[in-house]
Amino acid sequence: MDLKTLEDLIRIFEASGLGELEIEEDGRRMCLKKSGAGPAYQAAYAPMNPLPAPVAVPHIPEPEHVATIDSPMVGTFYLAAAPGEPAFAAPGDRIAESQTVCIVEAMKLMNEVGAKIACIIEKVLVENGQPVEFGQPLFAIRPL
Amino acid sequence: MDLKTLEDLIRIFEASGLGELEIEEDGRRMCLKKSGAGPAYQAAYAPMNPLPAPVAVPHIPEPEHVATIDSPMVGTFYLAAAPGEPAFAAPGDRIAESQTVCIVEAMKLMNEVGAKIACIIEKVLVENGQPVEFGQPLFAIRPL
Amino acid sequence: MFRRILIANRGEIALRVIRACRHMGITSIAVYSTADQNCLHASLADESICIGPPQANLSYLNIPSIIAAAEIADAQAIHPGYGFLSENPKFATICKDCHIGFIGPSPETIALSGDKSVCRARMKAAGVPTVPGSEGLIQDAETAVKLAKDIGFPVLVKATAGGGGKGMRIAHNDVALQHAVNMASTEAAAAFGDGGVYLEKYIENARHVEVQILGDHQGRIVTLGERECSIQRRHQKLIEETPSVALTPSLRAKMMKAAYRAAKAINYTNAGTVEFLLAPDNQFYFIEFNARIQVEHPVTEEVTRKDLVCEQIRISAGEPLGYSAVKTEGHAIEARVYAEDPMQNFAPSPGLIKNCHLPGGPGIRVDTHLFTGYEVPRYYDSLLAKVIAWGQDRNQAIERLAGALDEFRIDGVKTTAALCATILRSGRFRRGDISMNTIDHFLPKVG
Amino acid sequence: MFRRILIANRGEIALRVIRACRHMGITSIAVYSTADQNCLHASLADESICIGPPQANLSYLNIPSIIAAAEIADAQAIHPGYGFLSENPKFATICKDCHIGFIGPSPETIALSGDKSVCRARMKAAGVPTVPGSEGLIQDAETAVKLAKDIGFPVLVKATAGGGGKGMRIAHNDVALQHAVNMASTEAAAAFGDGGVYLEKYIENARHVEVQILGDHQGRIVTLGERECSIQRRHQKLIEETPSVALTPSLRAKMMKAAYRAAKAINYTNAGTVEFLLAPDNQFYFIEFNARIQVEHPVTEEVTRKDLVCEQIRISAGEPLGYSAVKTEGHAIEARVYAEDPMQNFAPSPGLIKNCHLPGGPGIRVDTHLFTGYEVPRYYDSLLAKVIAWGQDRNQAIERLAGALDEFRIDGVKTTAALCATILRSGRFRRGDISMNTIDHFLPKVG
Repeated sequence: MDLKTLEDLIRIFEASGLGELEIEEDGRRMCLKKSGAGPAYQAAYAPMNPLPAPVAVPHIPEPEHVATIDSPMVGTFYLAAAPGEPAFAAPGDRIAESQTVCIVEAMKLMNEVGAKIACIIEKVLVENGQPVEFGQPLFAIRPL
Repeated sequence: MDLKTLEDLIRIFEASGLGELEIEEDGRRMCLKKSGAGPAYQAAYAPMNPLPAPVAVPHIPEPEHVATIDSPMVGTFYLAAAPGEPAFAAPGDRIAESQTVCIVEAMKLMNEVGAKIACIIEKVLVENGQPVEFGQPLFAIRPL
Repeated sequence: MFRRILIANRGEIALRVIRACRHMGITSIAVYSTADQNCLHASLADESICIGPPQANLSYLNIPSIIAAAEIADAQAIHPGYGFLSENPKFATICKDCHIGFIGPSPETIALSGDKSVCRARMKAAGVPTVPGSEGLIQDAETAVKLAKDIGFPVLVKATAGGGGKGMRIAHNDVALQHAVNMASTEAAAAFGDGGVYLEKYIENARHVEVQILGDHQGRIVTLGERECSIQRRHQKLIEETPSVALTPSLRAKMMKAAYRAAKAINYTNAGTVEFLLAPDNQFYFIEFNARIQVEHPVTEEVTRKDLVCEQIRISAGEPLGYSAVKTEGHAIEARVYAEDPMQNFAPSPGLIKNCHLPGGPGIRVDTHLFTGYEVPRYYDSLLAKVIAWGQDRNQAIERLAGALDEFRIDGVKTTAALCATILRSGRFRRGDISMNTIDHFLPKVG
Repeated sequence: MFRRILIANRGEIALRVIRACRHMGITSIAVYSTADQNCLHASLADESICIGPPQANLSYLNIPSIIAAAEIADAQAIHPGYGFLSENPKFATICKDCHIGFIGPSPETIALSGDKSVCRARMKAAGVPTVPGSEGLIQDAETAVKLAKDIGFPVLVKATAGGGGKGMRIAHNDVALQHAVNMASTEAAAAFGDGGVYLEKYIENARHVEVQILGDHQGRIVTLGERECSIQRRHQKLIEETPSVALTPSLRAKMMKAAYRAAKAINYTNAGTVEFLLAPDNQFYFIEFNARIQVEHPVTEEVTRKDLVCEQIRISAGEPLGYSAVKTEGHAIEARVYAEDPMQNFAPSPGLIKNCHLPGGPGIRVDTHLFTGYEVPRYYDSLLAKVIAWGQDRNQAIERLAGALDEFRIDGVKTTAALCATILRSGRFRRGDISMNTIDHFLPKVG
């Protein structure tokens, strides 16, 4: 494992709520633990009113697939560049790395969202013209 | 496993009610643990100001002996029935069950305190004339 | 002024008195039972003394233990809070005999206000309107029936030593009344050791409106406005507010005058409450004195900005009230959060508080002894917290209080918080269309 | 009136605005970064939208994301709180262009108050007393030295785009001044993208006294009394109170008049603060406008019983202020509880809150987003909570606040709570003998 990958792994782990992560692969074993993790405190405060689903933004569906393309910003989701134009991506499409799959509009700016990896689109998770939050999964994909 | 997949896996795991997830597959092993998984709440609230020792009442000493005779009420501790009288009990004394070992005065009433079991007095834990709380150990004893 | 005060109570009111002592630079001494050794009142007081085992009669109601604790702690006065020994004339007398200040009315006043039929007669004689009913105790069921026919059914049979809804029965006709007299008498004898009962006309759809009073040892009586406490469950208050929407300025002036006359007639000293029934026809009737600080005193504090507990302490120390009237501003409402299940007829719900998060923000006051990890004991009253909201007007107070109740988080026991929020937001409450029966609209119907 | 408001902030001020919306029947929409998804503002708002990753420049400072969130949530107005985008004229302009109400002053007012040397000149022209110093920006170190000799050392070099103590230097002589001008300019260029600096006489042992103002769109300006904020650490406020013990009634009247004139000169709208230095000789000097709601606004709320955030919303919706003066009662003090270590020069102390217990009781208000289990993030301001006490007089407010700070429990991070209690109880503070240097008496001496 190169240092870049390790760095990314650590970043992902830190951003997560996990206390411990152990990976064993090809005779290599790696164990990440957060400092101060322990049973001495209550880890999660489940708010009395659970995080309300915004009226304007449909609740993020439970991802059924492991891999997704997520929205890089809050805005309005469009599958095509303009009404009547063909969709950038549809289920079954084979997508190359960096290929545009949709647009998220914020402040009249059309932000093209590209695939981070080559993949096949399995499902479109958001309807055309719907508002999306930062980080909301837009497509379920199968990496190639 | 690529980082994207790992990231997704972490998200799924975090959203779940699981405390721990272990996957073993094709010679790869991965273990995820949530931080603070453990008792659902913090059991003990140690008050910010620990229970203050009353000025009037000396702090209850840590009992060094397993067996003690405790004060059955709040009041003033007397070793003898009156000034100049012999003490009811002293270290080394052999005490029968129900035998009076001291007096605790409350509201001018002299309450005789008896031993619950036959025993030998090892130590007197409170000075004559001192205030005592309910449940405060008065004598260290060795049961017979 | 006292330098050392012992607080003969527990829970939120003990904290309330400890805070008042702290603000006045007085050393506070808490007493606690072994069940309460981790309680906030024991840890936040300057000193604390264990006085007995969990059972109240062996600890918080145990007079010799409390007096002994006051003596060994060298306390110059005892604040009894509410409940426990607060309205026990014997305890007030013993304090006096032991030269310990009792922060409350005189033993005579406490004894009189505890004997409801005698008190009623005294008030009638003083020209304070009382509910039509018997002159003193009733001797037998036949006399009761005769009287009931005069004043008209339905009637209420009440124990002279009663309180908290115990020893109280409604009768709608002769047969029911005969039964009620016998039952109430037996119940009262068992509960209070005094089977004496008296008769009052039952006033339907009445409101409970009470007047806060303060009396000093120089003979001055001040009225501090009313509190409407009509929202009750099992004859115990749940939501209180001031001012009452039912009082016009002239009706309020009449009620304040009646309360003043009532307090003056018995030379009332310290803090107390004169309780009235307000009938739908705007007639009001004296019911009883509460000779102590009350649970709901904060609503009066919020609109008058007086600290009633500090006032009690000052009065007991012999200081005169420096004013004869108080200004009020805005509207205040209190919701009581009990460890009870409203869906199960308010059955107590003791247990461990796994997580407690208090509300806050503008206009919100919380009086509570709760903390995360607190074990609500089976032994004592189930009141967990009082949330009080002040608003420029009633509507703002309602919105603030309902919002605070939503934010209040108590995991581990059932509480009345959500019920209170529901009542506050209802059209019925908002309209002020409330009476002592209002709660029934918010509870599951009993088949 | 707006029906839907988006709150472009986090922490206690986001909660504060959510509560105000709730009290007014307005739907509140929170935005949050991925670091804040379990935060109270995200859960207590009626709706909430994730706007970006933890870094503020990608979330709470990201204008396109916030505008997009407001658009998809159909918000009619945005409340910016304090900090973040609250004093960003570009953001206020974009809101206007997008037909979204900005709950704050006009973009022009924000821009002017952000350019401190221009603002200073405007105030001087309007007859508001300003600290002796340069006319506009200083061009080079030589001009600075010449001017400093005229007005007398020590002098203060300040960045025109500065704030929060950044880009500010004291100089006691020529050499130090030359150095200070260069350093402050470089620092300001780096921090604010504008290296312009100006010169002011440094007033020793000055107090910081500010005036709360409200201005409506009908042209009315109301002053709501002063706040003394002399207790500061690193040029940031720690303890604030109203009224200031340093103002006599006539001095107060003069200061209110100056603040009114200052606000009127720039047609100020919405809530804001006019900040003054008060010298030991009772001369006071305008320093700057704060064109937003301030952290310490609750002390003004407690003595005036006005809800300033509701007032902001009403003003933005075009409603006129219905009054031209406000009454005040009593004394209010606020202590800021930061996640910082006072013994280590207020180094930030992020971490997990293992246990949080809020104080309560009479006269105590707590504004906080803390809860047990909250992780204090590294990304944002370290303010955890504000504890505000109201008292009939200053002494009662001090006792109540110090007691509440003792009761406040926060396990897991270092905080300024105990330091605040120590300062409040000190003879120096009780006597009101305070200035902007007072804090040094309570900190470990630096070798």
